[in-house]
Amino acid sequence: MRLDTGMARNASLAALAALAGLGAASLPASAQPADLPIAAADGSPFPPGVRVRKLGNASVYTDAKGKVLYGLDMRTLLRWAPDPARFCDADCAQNWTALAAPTGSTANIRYPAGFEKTADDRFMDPRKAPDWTVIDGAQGKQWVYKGWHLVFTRAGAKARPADGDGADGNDADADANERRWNTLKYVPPPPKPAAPGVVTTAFVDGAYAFADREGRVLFTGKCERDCAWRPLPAPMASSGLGEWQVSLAGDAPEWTFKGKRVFVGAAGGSGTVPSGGQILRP
Amino acid sequence: MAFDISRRLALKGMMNGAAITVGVPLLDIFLDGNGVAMAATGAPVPVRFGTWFWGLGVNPSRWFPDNPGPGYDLKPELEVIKDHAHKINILGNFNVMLDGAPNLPHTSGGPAIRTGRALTAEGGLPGESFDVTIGDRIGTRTRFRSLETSASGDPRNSLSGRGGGNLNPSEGSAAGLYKRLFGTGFKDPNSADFTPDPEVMARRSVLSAVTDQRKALEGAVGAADRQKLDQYFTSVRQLENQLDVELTRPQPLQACLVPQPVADRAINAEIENVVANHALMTDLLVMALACDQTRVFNMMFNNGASSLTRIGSTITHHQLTHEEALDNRLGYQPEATYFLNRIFEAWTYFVAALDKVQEGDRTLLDNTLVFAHSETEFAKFHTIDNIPMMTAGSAGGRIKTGIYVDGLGTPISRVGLTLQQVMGVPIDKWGAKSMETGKSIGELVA
Amino acid sequence: MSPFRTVPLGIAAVTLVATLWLAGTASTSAPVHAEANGSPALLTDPQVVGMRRLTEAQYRNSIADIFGSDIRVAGRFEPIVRPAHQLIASGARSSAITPSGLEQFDAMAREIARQVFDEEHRAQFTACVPADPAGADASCAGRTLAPLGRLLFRRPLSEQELALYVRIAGEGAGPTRSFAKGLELALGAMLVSPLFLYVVETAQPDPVRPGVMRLDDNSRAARLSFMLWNSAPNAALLDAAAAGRLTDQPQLAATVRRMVASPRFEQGLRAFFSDMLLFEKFDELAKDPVIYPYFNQDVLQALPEQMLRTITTQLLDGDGDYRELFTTRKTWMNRALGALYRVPVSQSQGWVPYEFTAESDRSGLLGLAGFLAMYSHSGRSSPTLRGRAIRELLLCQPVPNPPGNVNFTAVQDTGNKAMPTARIRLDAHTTDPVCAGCHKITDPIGLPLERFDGIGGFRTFENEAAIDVSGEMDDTRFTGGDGLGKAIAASKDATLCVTSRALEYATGRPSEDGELIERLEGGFAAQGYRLRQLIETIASLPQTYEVPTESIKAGTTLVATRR
Amino acid sequence: MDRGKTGLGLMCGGAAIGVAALMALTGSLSMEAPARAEAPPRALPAPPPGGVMGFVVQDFVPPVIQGMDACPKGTSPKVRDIYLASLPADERARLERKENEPELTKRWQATVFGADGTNICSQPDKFDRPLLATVQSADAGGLDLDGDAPGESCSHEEFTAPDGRTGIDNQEYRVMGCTLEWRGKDGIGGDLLTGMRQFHASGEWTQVILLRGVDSLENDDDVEVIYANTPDRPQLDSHGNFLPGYSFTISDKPPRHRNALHGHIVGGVLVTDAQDIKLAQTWGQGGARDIRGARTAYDFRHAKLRLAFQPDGSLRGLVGGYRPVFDVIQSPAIGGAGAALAAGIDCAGTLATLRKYADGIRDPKTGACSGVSSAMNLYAVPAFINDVPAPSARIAPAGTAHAGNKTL
Repeated sequence: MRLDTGMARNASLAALAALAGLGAASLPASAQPADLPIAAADGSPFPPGVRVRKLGNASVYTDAKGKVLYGLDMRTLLRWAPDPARFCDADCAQNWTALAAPTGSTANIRYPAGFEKTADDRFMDPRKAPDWTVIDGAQGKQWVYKGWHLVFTRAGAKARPADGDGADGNDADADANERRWNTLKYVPPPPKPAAPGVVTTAFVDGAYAFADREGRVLFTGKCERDCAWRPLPAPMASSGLGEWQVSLAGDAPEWTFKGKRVFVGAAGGSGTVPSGGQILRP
Repeated sequence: MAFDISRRLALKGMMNGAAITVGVPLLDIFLDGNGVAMAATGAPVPVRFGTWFWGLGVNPSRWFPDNPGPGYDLKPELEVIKDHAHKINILGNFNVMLDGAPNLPHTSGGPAIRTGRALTAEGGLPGESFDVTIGDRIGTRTRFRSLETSASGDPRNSLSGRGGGNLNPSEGSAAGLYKRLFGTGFKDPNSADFTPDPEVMARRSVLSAVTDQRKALEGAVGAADRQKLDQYFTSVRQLENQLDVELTRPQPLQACLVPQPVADRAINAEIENVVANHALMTDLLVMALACDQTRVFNMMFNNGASSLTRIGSTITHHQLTHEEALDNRLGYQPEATYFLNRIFEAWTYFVAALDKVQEGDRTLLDNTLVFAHSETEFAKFHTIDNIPMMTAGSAGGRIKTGIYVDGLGTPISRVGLTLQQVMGVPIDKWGAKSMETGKSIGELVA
Repeated sequence: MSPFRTVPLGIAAVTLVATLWLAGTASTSAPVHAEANGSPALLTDPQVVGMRRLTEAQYRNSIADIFGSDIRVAGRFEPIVRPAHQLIASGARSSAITPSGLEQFDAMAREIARQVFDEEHRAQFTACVPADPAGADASCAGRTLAPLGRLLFRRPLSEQELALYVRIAGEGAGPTRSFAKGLELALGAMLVSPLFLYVVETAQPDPVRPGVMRLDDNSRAARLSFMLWNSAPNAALLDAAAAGRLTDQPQLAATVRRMVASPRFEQGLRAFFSDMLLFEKFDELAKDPVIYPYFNQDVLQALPEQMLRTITTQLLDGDGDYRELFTTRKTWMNRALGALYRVPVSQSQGWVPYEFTAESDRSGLLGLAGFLAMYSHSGRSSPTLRGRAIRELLLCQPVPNPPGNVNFTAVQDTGNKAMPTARIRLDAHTTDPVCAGCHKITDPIGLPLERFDGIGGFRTFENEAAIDVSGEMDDTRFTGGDGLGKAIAASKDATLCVTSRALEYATGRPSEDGELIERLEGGFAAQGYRLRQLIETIASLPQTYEVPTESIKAGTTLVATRR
Repeated sequence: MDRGKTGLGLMCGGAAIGVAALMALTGSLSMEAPARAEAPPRALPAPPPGGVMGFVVQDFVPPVIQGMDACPKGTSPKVRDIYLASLPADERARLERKENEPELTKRWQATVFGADGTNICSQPDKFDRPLLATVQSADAGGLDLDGDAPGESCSHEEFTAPDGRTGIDNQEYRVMGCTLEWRGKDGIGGDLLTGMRQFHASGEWTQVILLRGVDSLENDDDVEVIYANTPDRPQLDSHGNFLPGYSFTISDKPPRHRNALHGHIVGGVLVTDAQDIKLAQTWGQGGARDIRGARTAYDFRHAKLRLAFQPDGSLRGLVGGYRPVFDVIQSPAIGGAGAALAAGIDCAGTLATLRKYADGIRDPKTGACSGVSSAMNLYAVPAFINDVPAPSARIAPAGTAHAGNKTL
C-alpha cells in the first residue's frame, strides 16, 4: 500500500478509533448493566447446561449447577488489554471462572481490532452477533453473550448469589475490578401475536403485555359510566383480526380483545393502569 | 360615535356572502409520481436529484453570507462560485437537535441531515435517507435507481441507505464507474425500445372512470356546483394529460453522447488525485444523467473525518482541523483552509459541468436539483448547528435560486422536507422528535 | 390500448344518475332518466343542492376513523379560501379543486389505498378470500368494496356504482397479477372521486310544507357528523339515515342529543372554534427572533392548542358559560409556553392544567399568547389589530380596511423616546381625521392589552414608560385585560355573534335570518349560555335542513381570486 | 456568523481532539471569571417566598489564567515534538527538512504504538513517557479543598486565587495548564466557553442547581442544595446564551446524578460542605458502555460549591474537588490512537504527570494519592427545576431490542 494512503488511514483512525467496536453499544442488545434496559433474548438455543432462573423479580441465566452467570463487557477493558477477551487471567481468574465452550469448539467472534472492519469471515461482527458466540478468552474458548459480554461465574460461589451486580462504575466506591460485572439478566423474546398495526407488546412486570405504538400498556376492565378510561380506537371498515375484533357499539369504533373492551394506559408502566383494570397479555 | 355599531349592523356584518367559486393554485408546476415535469413544449423532461458531500465544514465567518435573501454577498471561501451563484442557494443557521443523543464527531451531522433523525447507533443511518425516498419517486424507471460515487476512493464513504447498518456502497474508481455505466448492459436510450408502465396505465384508466361521471353528475347540480365540477374535471383532464405523456414514447435525448472509456488510475486521498478523480467521475455522471441512465446520484468528495492530504505531506485535512491551533485573532486555520478552497473549486467544476449540457431551452443543471452539504459547521469543535449547505439547479423550475436562507435556528430537517416535497414525495411532516417538522422552506419553493 | 378500456360512458352515466336518484326518494325510473342523460327531468327531483369540500381535518379524520390512525395521510391540501367575514365552512361550499390540488389528492388517494391493501392491513379490510389471489374475483371485490364505498361516500353505493369499482378492481388485478392491487386501484378511484372529496348534499321535497325542499336522510347524516364530530358518519348514523330516522324530528333530536353528549363532540367544537377564530392564520405567524427569543416553533405549535384546551375545558368540562371564556383564568401549559408566561411546568412532555394568578391580568381567551401574538406585528404589539380582531371575530362587527395612502411612520417607530408607548404613538397617528374614525372603534379595546407584548409576554413598561391600560367599549370604561374580558362577557353582541357563527357553521352559509339568530340567542341565554345546548338546538332545528331556494335555481356565480 | 452557535464535540478522532479543541480555547472567561465569581454582591434581591430557587448551568469550564508567567517556555510539546526532542541535533535537523517530512511523520507516529496493538492513549499505563511541563506561576482559580480535611491529602504546593483567596488546591491545572489544549495560542480564546456550552445545551451534560430554604441571599446558615443533571435541553437565544425561565426536570433515568448538598450563605456567597459530587460527562463516541457515551462522569471527591449570587439573578462561582487521575485523560483514552495521532496528545505522559502531582483520594493503607485537586468555573441562569427524589421504575419496550433506538 502506498505510504500516503496508509497514513491517510491512520489519521482517519482518529474518527474510527472512537467508533471501533462501539456500534453495538447503540443497540439495547449490548446493554446488560443494571441501569440500562435489558435486551430481550433472540431465541437462539442456550449453551449446554445454561438455563434461566428467577432471581428476585428478575430472571437470570445460570450454569448447570445453578450458579448465576455474569457478563464482563469487553468494551470497558481496553485500558487493560488491547484484546479485552484476554483480560481475565491471573488475579481476575482467581475470582471469576469463564463459562467454557464445549471442547473442540472454535471461536466464531473476536473483539474488533483497532479500526479496520472485521473482514475475516471466520469471525462475526459483534454488533450483529446472535446471543451466544464463542471467543478465545484468557481461560481458553469461552462463551460470549450478545457479542460483547464475556460470560463468567463467581469462582467458589455457592448456588446463585448475585453480589456485585450492577456495580458498573456508577458507584464511586466500586472496586475497579467489580465495576464492570453484571449478572446476565434474561428477558424472553417478544411474542409476535396476530394483532392490528396499532398494537405492539412491552415487557411489563416480568411478562409481555399488549401496548399501543407509543408503548402505553393496554388493559381491560369494567368501565363504569362516564369513566375516564381511554378505549383503543379501531377502524370502522376493519373486519377484525383473530382475537381482535371491532366493536361498533359506541360512538366511535373500538378494539376488543377476546371480546373484552381494550383501554389505553397513561404511559408505559403497570403503575399507569387504573385500579380495576387488568393488563392485557398475549 | 362616528361609527354606530348597532345590533342590526352587527347582524348585517354576519351576512355578506354569495356563492363564489375560488381557485387557488397550490404549486404552479405539475408533477406526477414519476417526477415528470412538463416543459413548455409539453414534452417530458426528466428531473434529477443528487447530493454532493464534503467533509469538515467551513470557516463560518469566511463562508456564510451576511445578508439573507436573493443576491447574497460572497465571502472569501465562496468567491469561487461567483459565476454560478445565481443558480445556487446557500442554507445556513439550521440546527441539528440530538435530543440528548451524543454528538458523534463527523458522524452525527450527515445522517441527521439525510434522515431528519438523531443517530443513536454507530455506523449506518437512523432512518431512510431522503435521496433514497426521492429515488423511489423519480428513479424507478431508469437503469440505475441511483449512483453513489466517492472521489476519494473509499467505498464505505456513503450517506445513502434505507436505514440501519447498511449503506449504499460508493464507486471509488472512475474507470469502474465507466464500466458500470457504459460497459456491457448499456442501452442507448435513443435506440432502446419503449414499454409503458403498467402502473401508469392502470392509473390512467382509473381517471377515465372518474371522468365518465362528469356528464351525469353535472346534469344533476345547480349552476354554482356545476362551476366547481367543471374545474374539478378540468383538473382531472390535466392529470390524464400528464399520464398520457408518460404512456407515449419519450423524445430522443439530444444531449446524450456516450463518452470515451476511462483508464484505471491510482486511488488515494492525495488532494490533486482526488480532484482529478472527481472531475472524471463528474463528467461520466453528467452523461449518465443526459442519457437518462439514472435520475438520482450521490457524490462524496471526501469523507467526514477527511483523510485528504497534500502532495509530499502526510498530515491530513482532518488532523489539521484539530491539531492546527485556532488563532482567534486570525479567526481560522490557514493550513486546514487550503483544503476548503480546493473543495469549493471542485464543487464549482461539478455545477459548471451540469450547466454546460443543454436540454431544450434549459440546461441539465436547470433540470436537476443538487443538494450539497457537509457534516460539521466548524470541524475543530465538531459543531453541528449551522452546518453549511447549498442547492444548485432549479429542478425544472420548481425551486428558486440565488438565495441565502437563514434558518434562524429551526430544525435542519426542514431542508430534507423541502427537497422531498419539491421532488414530488407526498409528505407533509418529516423527521423525528425535536427534528420533526411540517414547515418547509417557503422562500425556496417556486 | 391495454386491457384498461375506459368504462363505457353509458354505465357511468347510469351509475351517477341512479346514485342521485337513490340518494333521494326511492324510485324505479332511474334507467329512464339514464337514457335521457342529463335531461331537465334531473333538475327537479331529486336534487343536488350543495357540494361542500372536505376540510383537511375532515379528510384526515375520515381516513383515520375508517381505516385506522396508523394509515398515513401525507400530502399538502389545497386550502379552502375563507370568504370575507365568513367561516371556512361557508367557503367550502364554493371551493373548487385546481389541477395541482387534485394532483395532491390523487397522490394521497393512491398512498392511502396502497397502505390499506398492503400485507399488514389487507386481511382486515378484505371481506373474503379471493378465489385466486393473483387474479380478479368480482364477487369478493364487490363484498369488499361495497362497505368501503358506503363509508367513504356516506351513503350506500348503487348497484351500478359498485359495478364500476368492481370493474376497476378486476381490470387492475389482471395485468398486475394481484387481487389486492386491483382493490387498491378501486379504492384509489373512490378516494379521488368528487363524491368523497365533496360532501354532496341532496334534497327532497318537505312532505309537510309543499314547495319547500329539505335535506334527505343521508345528507343529514353527513351534515350532523361533520358539524358535531368533524368526521365521517359512523355505521350507526348511516343506519339511522337508511331507516329514515333523521328526517323524523323527534328521532333527529334524540340523535343530536346523543352526539353532543359524546366525547367526540370535543373534536367538533375544536373545529368550530378553529374556524371562527381564524386559526389558519397560525400557519403564517412569524416573529422577529432577536426581539422575541422566546418565540420558536414549539411555542407556535402550542399557541392554538392552548386556546382550544382553554375553550373545551370551559365549555365542555361542566358545561360552562360561554361568556366566562373571556374571564376565566383556567388554562393549560406546556414546557415551551411556560417560559413565555414565566411559570413553572412540571412535565417535560405534554400539557398540565394551570390557573393564572389574579395579578397576571390574563383574563380568558384574550389573555392567552395565541391571541395576543396573532394580533401583533412581528416586532411589536398592536392595539389596533387586537381591537379589530375582537370586533370582527368575537363581536361579528366588520371594521373597514385603512385607506391606501396612510402614513404609519409614527406608529411603527417603537424606538422613539419621545413617543415611548403605543398609546402615545397612536394618539399622534389618529390626529389625522381620516384614521380617527376607525381607530376609535378598535384602539380603545386593544390598548387595555398593552401590558402584553408582541408575543403575549407580560410587561409593565414600554421604553421605560409605564403602560396605561385604560380602555373603553361601547361607552363602558375599564382597565386592563380583566376589565376588557368583563366588558366582552357582558356584551350581547358577543353571544349573538357566536350564535350566528354556530348557525353558519351548521349550514355552510351565513344566515340572513336576523330574527332566527335573535331567537336562538334568546334560547342560548335562557340556558345559561351553554354552547353545547345552543349547538344541539341548532342541529335539531328544521330550518337548519331547509334548502334555500337560491341554491335550487341556477344562480349567478362570481369568481373571486386570491388577494 | 453567529459565534454563539459555535459549540464543540469533544471527540472525533479521539476524545483527545475534543480536549484539544476544548482547551484550545480558554479565554475571556478564564480571564474575567475568577473576578466575576467574587463580584461583590450589591443590591441582591430578596429570595422568592418559600425560599426555593432554581438555576440551569450555562458555563462549566476550567479556570485557566492567561499570561506568560504561567508557562514561560510556552505550551507543552506534542508527540511529534517530543520525538524530535529525543533525537541528536543533526538527526533532528535532517528530519525537520521539508523533504523528509513523510519520514518524520512515519517515525513519530510509530512512537504512538507499542507491543501487540497497544497505543499510548488506549493503554497509557503500559508506556513510559516523559512528564509534561507544569504551570510555574502561583496563581490559579479554584478552592481550598484540604483546609478542612487535614490528612486526606498528599503533599503539594498551593495557589493563590486572583481574588486573593489563598490555599487554593488545583493540581489538575498545574499539570494541564500549559497544554495547548488548555491554554490556546492566542491568549484570548473564549471558544472553549461556547464549546462546552454545546454539551450543556444538548441535554447530555445539562446541569441544574436547586436551592431550598433560602431565607436571605446575604446570609443564611442552612440551605439545601441539589446539584444534578437533567435530560431537558435548554433554549438558546441568537447569541447562544441560555434563556432564563424554562422548566427542567432532574433526571430520573440512570445514570442518574443527583447530589444533595448542604450549604450556607455568607455575604452573598453560597458555600457547600465538602462531599462527593458526581455529574454526567459523556463523550459521544458511541460509548464504551451505551450510546450515551462512555460511562464516565465528573467525579469530584470531597467537593464543594462556591457560588456568588448576582444582582441579575444569576449565579457565578466554582465547583471544586478531587478527581481520579485517569478521569482527566478519559476523553483521549477513549479516543485511543487517534487522539495521539490527530491531536498529538501524549496520554501516557499526561497520566504519569498527573500521578506525580496527585494530592487527593488518599489510600489510608499506603498513604498514596490517586486523585488531583480540580475546579471548574460555573455560571448559571435562573430556571424552574422539578426535583425527582426517587428514580422511577423503567420498562424496556420489547421488540425494540431488535428494532433499534426506540428505547434510547
